[in-house]
Amino acid sequence: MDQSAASGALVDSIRIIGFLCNWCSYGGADTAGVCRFKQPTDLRVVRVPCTGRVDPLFVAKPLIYGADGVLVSGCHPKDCHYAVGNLYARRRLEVLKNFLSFMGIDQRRFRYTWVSASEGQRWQQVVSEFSETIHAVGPNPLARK
Amino acid sequence: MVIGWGTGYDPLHVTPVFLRGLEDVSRLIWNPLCVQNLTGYLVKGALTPPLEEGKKIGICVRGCDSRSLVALIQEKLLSRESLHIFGIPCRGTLDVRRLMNESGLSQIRSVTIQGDHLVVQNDEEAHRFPLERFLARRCLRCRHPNPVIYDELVYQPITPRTAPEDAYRDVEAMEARSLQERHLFWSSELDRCIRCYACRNACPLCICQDRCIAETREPRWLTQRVNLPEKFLYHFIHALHLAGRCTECGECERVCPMEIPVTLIKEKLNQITRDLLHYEAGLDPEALPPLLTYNPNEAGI
Amino acid sequence: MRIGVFVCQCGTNIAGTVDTEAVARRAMEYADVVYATSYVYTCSEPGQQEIQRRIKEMNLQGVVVAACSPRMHEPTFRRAVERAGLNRYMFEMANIREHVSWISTDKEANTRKAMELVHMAVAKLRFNQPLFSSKVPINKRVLIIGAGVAGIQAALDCSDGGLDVVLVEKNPSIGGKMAQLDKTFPTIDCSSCILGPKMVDISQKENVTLHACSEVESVSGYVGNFKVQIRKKATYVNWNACTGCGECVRKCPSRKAPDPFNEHLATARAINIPFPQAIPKKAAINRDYCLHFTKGKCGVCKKICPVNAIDYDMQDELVSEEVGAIIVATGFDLFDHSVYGEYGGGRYPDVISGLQYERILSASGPFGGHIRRPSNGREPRDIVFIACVGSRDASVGRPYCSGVCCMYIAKQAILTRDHLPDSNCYVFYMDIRSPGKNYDEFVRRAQEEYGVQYIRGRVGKIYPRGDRMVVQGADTLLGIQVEVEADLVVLATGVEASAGAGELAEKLRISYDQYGFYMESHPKLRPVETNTAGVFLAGACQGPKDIPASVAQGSAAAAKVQALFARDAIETDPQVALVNERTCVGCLKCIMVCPFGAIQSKTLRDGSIKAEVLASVCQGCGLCNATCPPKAIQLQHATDNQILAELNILCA
Amino acid sequence: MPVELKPKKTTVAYYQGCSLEQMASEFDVSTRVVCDALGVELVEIPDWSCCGSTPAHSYDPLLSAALSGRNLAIAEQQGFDVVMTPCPGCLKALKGALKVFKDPNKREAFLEILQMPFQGNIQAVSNLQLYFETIGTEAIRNRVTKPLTSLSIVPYYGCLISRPPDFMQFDDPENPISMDRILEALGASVPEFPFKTECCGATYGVTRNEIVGKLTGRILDMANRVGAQAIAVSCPLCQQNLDLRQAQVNRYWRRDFHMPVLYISQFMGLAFGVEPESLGIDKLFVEADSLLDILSREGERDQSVGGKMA
Repeated sequence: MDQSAASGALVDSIRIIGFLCNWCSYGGADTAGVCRFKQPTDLRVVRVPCTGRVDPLFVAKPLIYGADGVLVSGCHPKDCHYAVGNLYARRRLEVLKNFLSFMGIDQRRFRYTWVSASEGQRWQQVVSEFSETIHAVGPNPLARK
Repeated sequence: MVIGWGTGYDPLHVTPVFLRGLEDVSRLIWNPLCVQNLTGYLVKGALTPPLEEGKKIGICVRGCDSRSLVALIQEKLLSRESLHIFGIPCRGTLDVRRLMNESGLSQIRSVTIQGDHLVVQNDEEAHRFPLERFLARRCLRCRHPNPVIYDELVYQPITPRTAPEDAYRDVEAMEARSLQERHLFWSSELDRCIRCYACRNACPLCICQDRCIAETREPRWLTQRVNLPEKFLYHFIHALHLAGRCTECGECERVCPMEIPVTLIKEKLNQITRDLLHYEAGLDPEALPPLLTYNPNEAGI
Repeated sequence: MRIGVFVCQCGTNIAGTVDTEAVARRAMEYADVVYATSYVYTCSEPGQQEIQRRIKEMNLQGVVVAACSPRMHEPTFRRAVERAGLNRYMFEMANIREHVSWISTDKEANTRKAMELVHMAVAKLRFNQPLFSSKVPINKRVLIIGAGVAGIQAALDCSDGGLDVVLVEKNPSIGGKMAQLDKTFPTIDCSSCILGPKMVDISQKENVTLHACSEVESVSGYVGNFKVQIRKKATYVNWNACTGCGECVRKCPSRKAPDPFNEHLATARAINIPFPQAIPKKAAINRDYCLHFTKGKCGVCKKICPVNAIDYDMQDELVSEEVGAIIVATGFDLFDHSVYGEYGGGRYPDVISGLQYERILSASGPFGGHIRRPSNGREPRDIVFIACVGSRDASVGRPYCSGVCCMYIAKQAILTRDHLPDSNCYVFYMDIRSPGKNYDEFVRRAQEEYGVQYIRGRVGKIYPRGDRMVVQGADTLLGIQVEVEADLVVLATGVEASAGAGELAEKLRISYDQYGFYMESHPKLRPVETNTAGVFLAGACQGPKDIPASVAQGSAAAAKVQALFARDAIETDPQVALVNERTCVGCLKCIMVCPFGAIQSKTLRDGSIKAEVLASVCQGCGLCNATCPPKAIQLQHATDNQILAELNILCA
Repeated sequence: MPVELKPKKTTVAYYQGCSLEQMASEFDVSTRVVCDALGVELVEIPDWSCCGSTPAHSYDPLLSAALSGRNLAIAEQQGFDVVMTPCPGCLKALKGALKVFKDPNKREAFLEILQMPFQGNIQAVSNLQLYFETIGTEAIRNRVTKPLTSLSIVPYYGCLISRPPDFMQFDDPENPISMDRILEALGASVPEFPFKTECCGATYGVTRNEIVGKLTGRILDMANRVGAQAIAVSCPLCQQNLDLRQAQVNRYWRRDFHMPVLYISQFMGLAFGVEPESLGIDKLFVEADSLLDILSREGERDQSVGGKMA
């Protein structure tokens, strides 16, 4: 493979960052892979122990610095490996979601959702839909400043 | 000790005073130029020495300041028992910068509020202005002119000038603009930021001070690079750290040397917490800030 | 830091759609990477040796493996680098199989993505620190929740291994669903004859503490040291005194209490012992039917009890137990067939569930083992069995196969023909699923030896005609509509998660699927573990299962507990939160949010207040880290700097 | 006589459809009478057209949806938010049009054919839905002056009234009870009837009438077995197959059924004290004289004891 093409890709393609909790959604993404459910290739996954670990600033920073989308996914409410981490996350991320567009950042660039380790199909659907949304919204104008 | 306001280097500039004995009481003043929220001094060390056992500290608060106290008490950063609160119903304080720039007056001797007018006395004569013209933006949208917590109320309570439904009219006006326009607005506003951190230092709830992640290397959220994303991120940090906590005292905006409307950012977050989590900061000392708790059966999220 | 990168081809699993050579070449450009290669099976023995060789040869200080999911092989590679002298946390994995090669065939895009994932892993690794476990002693007692056959087996095996067992059962007697069965397939041996001795064993083991009529109220702590609150429900009978003589049951004037053991085909007394072989064999009062409680008079049982065991003032009691491991064996419930309106929605007394028929067949059942129609008590002549009621039917939210019904219908049909040789038995089925030892032969016997008529097709409607039921369905082999007039219709009601399974899962912090069955750690390789260390699964709570499989899982879970307890202490996970006292401002918001109470405050000599993490209690969720304004509390191995490093690769 | 309790006046758009214009005109007549008695004003949709049922639907589903859409759009223009139709076939067509309108992939093509403004802020309901959910059995009971106390009636719902369940969103798909409850409110005794939703043979009446004979025969036979004196229906096609074809059924089965099959609205009218002629009862093929006799004897007896309505 041509290396310049590969490094050029960093500049040209859509970049979506996914924060996935280790116990549910990361497993769900694994399940989707094991089942060979085809998905867009835009997503880069950061594994975190729990959505509760996801400081909203981890979402805001990439969007400010030009990532095209951020997806946070964790265990379904009431099914958190740490009991309530996702319930805190739900509030914090919902507040952030409502805040982004006030600052001029398209709030469609951020989504949070719940996917369990068994829901490979749901994961495929979530990733495909979100990627489709981001492609429709287009590259982040804040990028490459 | 009692913390209050006193005359500064000129009649327009009031300064915080720290009364240590009866003899200091004469230094206390109260007028529309008493702009500072003094509650930060209670938690930001330096000026207030640790209390001796059983002693209390006195503090003068306006309506907005009293909400800061409530927020600090909620988070157990202050104990109610250690305070003696002098509550002052407040008709509004001035945007001194605007007064100096726009009134064309110099040699100002005093400023008083009479009804809905402002009377500015300079060497020559008394000038009357509509109050709205020089009140600070935070005061124009004030919903809590009366202290929500106090031991002694200094004057009679007054009627708020803003109805609750109008509380976020500045936010709403901003939201009437397109996403693109908002983006341009904040880009040009925040691009002026010189990261002097005055907004943070003035905020009574910004308790990290010199450990603020805007400045530390461990962890390294921000660099010293001067560019727009860094400035954006700094203001996101400041705002998100105040989400569900900010009492809209407006100090951050007042002290900004670049005149960036930074309180507006926090107003938006407060509007969100009100609409989404049905919470208004700094009113109930027993309540828990909404992002420090959870509700398994949250509706509408 | 000197970093080595190993890009796994996983045969063609990865190399088929990712240019692993290119990924390795590119990795050489990343900061601190001094060695990068692509290898065919990195997890194989030679693959691991290659890593170890390169660590020594190249003096590597950190290793990145780009391969499958870390959920699969992170422990494998951590051990590998540890054997070569590195700290196991100086290792990172990039998932380029489940998250890359298996989900897209676009080799160019995949290769780009793999490169970025490797770059992220390298960037994170540069901030990794060696971490060290500490040891905490294990409390070698085990809690087993649920005393059906799986829980009983687990309890006996643990007890035989010398462990103290706390066995909690929500019903007044242990035995579970198996105790309700008449015979078992494929051997037709008597269910209570093979279960009974095991139940008696439980009552005689000195190291087994049985709490019947009890439920788990709350669970705290962690592997090796759980604290469990158990609610012992008031039975209004002092079980220490009660001898199970049954005198009170015989004299109780309230005869209309429900009888769940007999699946409500009969009624019970308000004070009752569920069945003759019950363990513990103790009486309990049903408050809702007891005349003392409902009318304020009576007191017959209290008067006649020879040991004075009746205690109307008894209250629920909370008992605390401390254990080191937990086995969950809460079993299943039967699908409620009343959702099938076309089968009468539960309105017809002669359309019954499989378990109800089991009680009818049982000698201890409501008709003493004589097959009778619940409507009129007469012997039925024509009996229809309908398979897959609440199984393999997405329209009622049960798309899965319950696994046991094909077999139990065959058994019940055989028993029916045995009891009533003149009867006619029909089975409507979709497919026969009988993949166990001697199972298919058993179904064959039902068809060939016992003349049970199998009709392949679904039943569309059941309706009464006179005092008989008409079963109307399709025979898909003949391609015709058929109607069978029956005296009794037995629905092969499927298996569903037991009521309250979700609530218990939340207390235990284990996962469950959309049907309420508990999630095992790996569907093939870790079938009795959960994702919560120290909590194991046995039996049908994990999914529909027959008796042999439940017993096997009970033993498997017991073996897992004994393996865990074979050591005296367990190593704690060092991936916990840590406070940097220099930057902690003492706001203590971390304490407010910690779900585990793992943080406390302390006052330093200068009077300043700081947070402090109890490493052995911390579970490593990172909520405190996300909450801390000055980020003074950092989750080790997932610090802000590590996550920021990953993000910076994608957008700096 | 009880105090006349008129419920609050309700006004709905009324779509009668082709069957109720001709063959099932008694369904139309009785529905109007009953609604009037219950204080519901029916406003016929002006210039209504075909609903686009079976023939149109099998030719082009979208065109068929637009046909119904036209009727809905007119009703919406008139300011109605509910359109009621007694014919289940029409109801299915009207609801189908709304479903097409709500489908983002089809909406544009649908509106393109429709060429009329349409917001979709209107819902289609059946007569039973109106009686059972909007008016309620209590109001119906209060309106009864001649209770059907001595009659044993089974309701026959057919296939369409409650099914497919997700689409119709009314009553239980396997064991519907709306007509049962209405009949009970009228004072009739309603035996358990297992064949409430069995197939009547529907449109095979023309092409393969032996199928209708067989299937309808089973329904009549079951009604007979459970002791019914009459069947209540709420669908023109059900009525046709059970009533018009009863003679055919008798020939096919060599039986002698004589089972009057009345629309639910006709039973309601009778119980409300409306004269049978005003309800089109004389239009039945299987005459209902025996029922009417029972009812009039009942009425006399009631009057002789001074009425027993409370």
